[in-house]
Amino acid sequence: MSILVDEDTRVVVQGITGGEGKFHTEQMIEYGTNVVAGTSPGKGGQEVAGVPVYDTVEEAVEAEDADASVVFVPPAFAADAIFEALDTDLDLVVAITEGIPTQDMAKVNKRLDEVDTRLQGPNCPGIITPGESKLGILPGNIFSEGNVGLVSRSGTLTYQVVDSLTQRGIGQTTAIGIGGDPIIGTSFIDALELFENDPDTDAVVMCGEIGGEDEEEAAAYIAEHMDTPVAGFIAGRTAPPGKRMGHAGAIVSGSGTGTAASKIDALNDAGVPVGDTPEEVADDVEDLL
Amino acid sequence: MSILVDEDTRVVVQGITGGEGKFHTEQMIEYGTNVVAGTSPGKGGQEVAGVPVYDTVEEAVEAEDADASVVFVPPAFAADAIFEALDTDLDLVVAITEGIPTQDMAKVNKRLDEVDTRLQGPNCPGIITPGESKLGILPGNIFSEGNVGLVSRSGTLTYQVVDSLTQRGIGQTTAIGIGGDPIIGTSFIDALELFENDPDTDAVVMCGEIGGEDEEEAAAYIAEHMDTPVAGFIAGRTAPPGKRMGHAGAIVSGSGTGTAASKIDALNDAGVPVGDTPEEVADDVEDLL
Amino acid sequence: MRLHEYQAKDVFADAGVPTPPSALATTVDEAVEHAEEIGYPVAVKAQVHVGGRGKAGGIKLVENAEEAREAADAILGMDLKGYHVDKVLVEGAVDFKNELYVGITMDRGEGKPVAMVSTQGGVNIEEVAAENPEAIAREHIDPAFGMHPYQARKAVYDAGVPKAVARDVASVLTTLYDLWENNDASDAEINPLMITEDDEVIAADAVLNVDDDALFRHPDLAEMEDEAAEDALEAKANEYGFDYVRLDGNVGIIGNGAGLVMTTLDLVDYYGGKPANFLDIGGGAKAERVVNALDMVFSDDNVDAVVFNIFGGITRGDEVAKGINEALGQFDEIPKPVVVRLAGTNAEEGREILNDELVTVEETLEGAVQRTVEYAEDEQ
Amino acid sequence: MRLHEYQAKDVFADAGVPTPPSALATTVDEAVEHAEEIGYPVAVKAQVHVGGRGKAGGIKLVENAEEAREAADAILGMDLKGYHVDKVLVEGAVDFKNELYVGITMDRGEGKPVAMVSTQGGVNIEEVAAENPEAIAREHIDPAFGMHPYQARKAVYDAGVPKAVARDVASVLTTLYDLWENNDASDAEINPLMITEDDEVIAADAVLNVDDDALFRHPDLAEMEDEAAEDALEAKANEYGFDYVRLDGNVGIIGNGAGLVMTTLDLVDYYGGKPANFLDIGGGAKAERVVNALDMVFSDDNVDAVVFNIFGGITRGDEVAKGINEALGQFDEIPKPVVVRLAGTNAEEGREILNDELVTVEETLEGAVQRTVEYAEDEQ
Repeated sequence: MSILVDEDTRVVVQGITGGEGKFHTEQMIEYGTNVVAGTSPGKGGQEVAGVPVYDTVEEAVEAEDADASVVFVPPAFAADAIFEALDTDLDLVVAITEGIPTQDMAKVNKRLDEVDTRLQGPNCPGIITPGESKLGILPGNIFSEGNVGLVSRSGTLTYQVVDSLTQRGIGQTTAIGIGGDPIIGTSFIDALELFENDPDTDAVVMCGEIGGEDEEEAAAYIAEHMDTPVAGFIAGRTAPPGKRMGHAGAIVSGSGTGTAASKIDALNDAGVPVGDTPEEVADDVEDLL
Repeated sequence: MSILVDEDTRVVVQGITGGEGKFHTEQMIEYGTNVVAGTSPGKGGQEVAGVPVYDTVEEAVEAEDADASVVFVPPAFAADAIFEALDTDLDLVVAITEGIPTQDMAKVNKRLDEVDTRLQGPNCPGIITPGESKLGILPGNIFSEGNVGLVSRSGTLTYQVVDSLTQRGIGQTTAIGIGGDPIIGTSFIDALELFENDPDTDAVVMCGEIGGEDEEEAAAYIAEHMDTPVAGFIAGRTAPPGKRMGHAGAIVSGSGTGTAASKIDALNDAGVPVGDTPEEVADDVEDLL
Repeated sequence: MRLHEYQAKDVFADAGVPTPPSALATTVDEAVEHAEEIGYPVAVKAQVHVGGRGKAGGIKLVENAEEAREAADAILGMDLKGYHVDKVLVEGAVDFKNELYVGITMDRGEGKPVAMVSTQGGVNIEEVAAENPEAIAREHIDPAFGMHPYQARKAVYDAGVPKAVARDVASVLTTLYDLWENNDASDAEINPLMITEDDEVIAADAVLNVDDDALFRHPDLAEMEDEAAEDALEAKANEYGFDYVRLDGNVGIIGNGAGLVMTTLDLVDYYGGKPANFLDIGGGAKAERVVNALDMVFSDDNVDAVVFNIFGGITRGDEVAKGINEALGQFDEIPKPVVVRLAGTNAEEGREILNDELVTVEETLEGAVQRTVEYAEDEQ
Repeated sequence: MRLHEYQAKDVFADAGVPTPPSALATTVDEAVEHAEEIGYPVAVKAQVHVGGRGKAGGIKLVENAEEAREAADAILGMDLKGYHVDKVLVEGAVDFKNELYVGITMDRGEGKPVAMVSTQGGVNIEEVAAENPEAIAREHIDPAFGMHPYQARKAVYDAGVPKAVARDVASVLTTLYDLWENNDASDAEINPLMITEDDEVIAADAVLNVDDDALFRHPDLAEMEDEAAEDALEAKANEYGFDYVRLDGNVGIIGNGAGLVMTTLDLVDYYGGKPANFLDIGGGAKAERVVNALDMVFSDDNVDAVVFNIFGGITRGDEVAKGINEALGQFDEIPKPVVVRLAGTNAEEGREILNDELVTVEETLEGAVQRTVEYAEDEQ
């Protein structure tokens, strides 16, 4: 089993005619993802990588009976693309786009309260259920099938940790990048809950980073609600306070919360071992299994 | 029994320091309504008619444990006053104000989907449970306690019909004016459902008027869901098509729906007698009881 | 409040909607001058609030100065369905291959705005709506968010607008929604939105109806209100702030509350009379409003008797009675018999105040209406 | 992007927020001239992006021309916490009886904006927030509706703002929200918002931080960006569109993805090195960006060795490798040793393309970091 996506997931690629959209559509199909449609306003009727293109998401979803979409639309138009996807009965919308204005995302966030569709991201690498389906830009070759769930705020850090796991023969049920932006659709807690309820996930790796309170809240959730063991990693231990490091999220306020130390302490208090290096995380997972 | 309001209802008057607010607060108290607070920004700490005034609705509701509010705020500020009331845990907000811009009400209408509080009105005379409580501007003296529910789009027409009933000794459980505006919080169907579920209401009078489809929809609801008998009245039989008569709602499109004939037919088809004059409506109610 | 075509086009053009070259004229010479400047063919269009102007002879297409002069001469000063024409819009004619309809209105059933697009523009869109509703693509708008760009695209693609112009039409629709919202409009429409041979889109007509209740936020629009174009009595009602509709009977009707006034009309009809008007003095009516209401009804020469029906809630009977006394006190002789029926808040006090040398007082609605119908018959 | 005080004040004043009379000066003479025009007392305020300017000597209150000259002379050209001061704002001093704080920011926990009001303005509001959080009234805003007027009133009354100025402060807060929204701000603040003896409210400072991701919608604000006021290397990073933070070590770090770059910093530290910088070349990095990244890191004289850590998702390893070859090809001699670790999409192709005469290639992250730390130690 897995969470959110599997071999039956029927995927629409929003922004399929753009450079990244086209490249990753090919990559997804090559990996085995069931990409059933693409969208690009005004390009309806064309084909990209053998996939039919529609003008609107609604048309694509209705014509191809899709379950999920993945958004490669440029940042200036991405929030609109997400709203469009949320206006259909898709189960999951995965927004890869980086650099969406935060106020746009605040509006999207409100819409999320009004619909049943789940958003993952934005500014995230996507989601993969190894051997079945990937939605997004994750490099499929480093993942392997197995019993460890992975949730991370960072894209490339996810790959690093997965690589360590895979090289030790530890496969993954599903890996999900929730994205590094201040406002995201799927939180650590949402993902942890899904893994907790997935009978095939025997352990979870959670990769956090400095900034915000999400890791602290996730630690509280783990302590209260989870039986599945969790291993943690926190990036940004050496980040000086007050400096923004890349992600809008990765800024330390210096006021005691949001620091790597506060997050590591919270996780340790919840019984979650936190590795010093990605390799140590893999060690911890081996211990937990 | 009754619907929505009774002697225990604790009422806040929004806009209590204005001329109409003050006059009708006195009238309501005289009738027996439990007016526990008023609001008027900047006038907090004052008293009107012996009622304490607060700057914000939240303060008033919390300090006086109120259940309902009645809005006498001028049209330019009325939507804001309604939003303020909807941001508390009041059960009922009765908006008397006439002339609120329709686009303001469309926004209010959206908020209503997000909260549990019920709005009645705007542009309505209010609600009265005779002998217990009135919220609004209805002239209390014409009402009497009894077993007939009344719901109407028009204010003064309501009074006319109630007067006919009362003079025949037919009292009312509750009378509710839902308001004549294009966008209102409580519909005919909402009110009919409440009366249907009120064991003390043995018959219902529904006063409609030309324009819109609400009476037709109510007729369908009555046919399908109501055991309590209903008598009807429709104003505007002689209104020429295409002319707007007062209420934004009271305009006949001339396209077959929204006319008095279409509404009367729909009600008759649902088994609802529709009187030619207010007196005939009273006759019909006598027959139904 | 409905803007004239030329006013709406100005507002639309300012917002970036493409419109044909045009100019307003109030004289024949001015019209010809504008036509010469714009270049033929041009359309000469009567600026009155009347539907179906074309069929009624209010729009003429002309090819040269002579025809322009003839057309302007015919249209300026004409009576178009009861409205006097004192302005024409002279507008460059557009060669088109398609005519679309785009519009935004409030869907009262849903309580939210709706955007509409159809490729069957240029004709009576109400007919299309009635006979072939699926020819109009509809997209409901969440008024808190406003129209998302995807919604404009969706409506345009759903309507089957040709791909070559889809993006431009979507852009016009987005602008139209903004105009609708920013101007507190009840309706904003372009019909037809023409598509030229070169795939340009041009608004050949423009409708912008503004919510009267929101005019306080739009002093610029309120200033555009054109009293002269309305029925003189309706203009007067507007000035006084009454809801007034002129009808063709002889029983003047004044009341408070639209439902009750409509019911009074219905009863006049029921008892064999013919209503001369609908006049709602509204809630909270004070003495001055009553004076104005009587002034209005007496100004209508058709009126033979007046029924004044007030059921007080927010309107207090004593105030109404004072107003009636005051209004009638201004006349040496009461021009027409007035029957008054007061009920509700302070009704008794009101009845006591009323000067029954000036008016007939009745206690019931049915009695008051019957008495007035009798008076009206007697006067004829 | 953070606007300077004088820029933010201009934006605020244009929106109708009352501000003191003020003028910008880049020379001492200009500053004195402005002071004379405004009338004493005036404040001379350094225009740099530094908190606690007052304590650091960047703000001086002066009573006459001589003092104004002295103050301007002292502040212009000074180094304030590492930032060179080349502009001062000369501003009329305000006599006040209260200092408020008003601000709008994004509450990321709630995913919605929050309006804040406190009567404890004029001091470090972060301290108030930490030590006495109930002294700040907070009102969350629904971003689809915007701030309702009642929410501004509620925040103002909840904060205990004196009644005499409550309405004006609520009005400033409403305007501030509109400014926040219309300018895609992350923060909009006035601290202090002064209340004068005459109960007037005046914005004595103004903060407007704009979301960098939204600058494409605000070319007017983007133009205000003041490169000179930043660290030269950070300004360069800004020009290249990199996320870059300068640190005080000697190991240069380039990577893709904030989380992975932070982890690389952490590992450098873990293996005994000291990071010289954080540099995220972002997703989809192409050859040109890699050239620019190496250029940046080599421009930092403190750097003794560079680790280049790319795990490809959207960034393809072959593109990165080409960029590295191209960048290093521009040097006759490689200025510092570069260790490259490529993984992920097209990583193998990338490793094949890499010119290993120019760089050291490592397969693992830990290996690459350890090797770089060694090189850095050797270079010292």
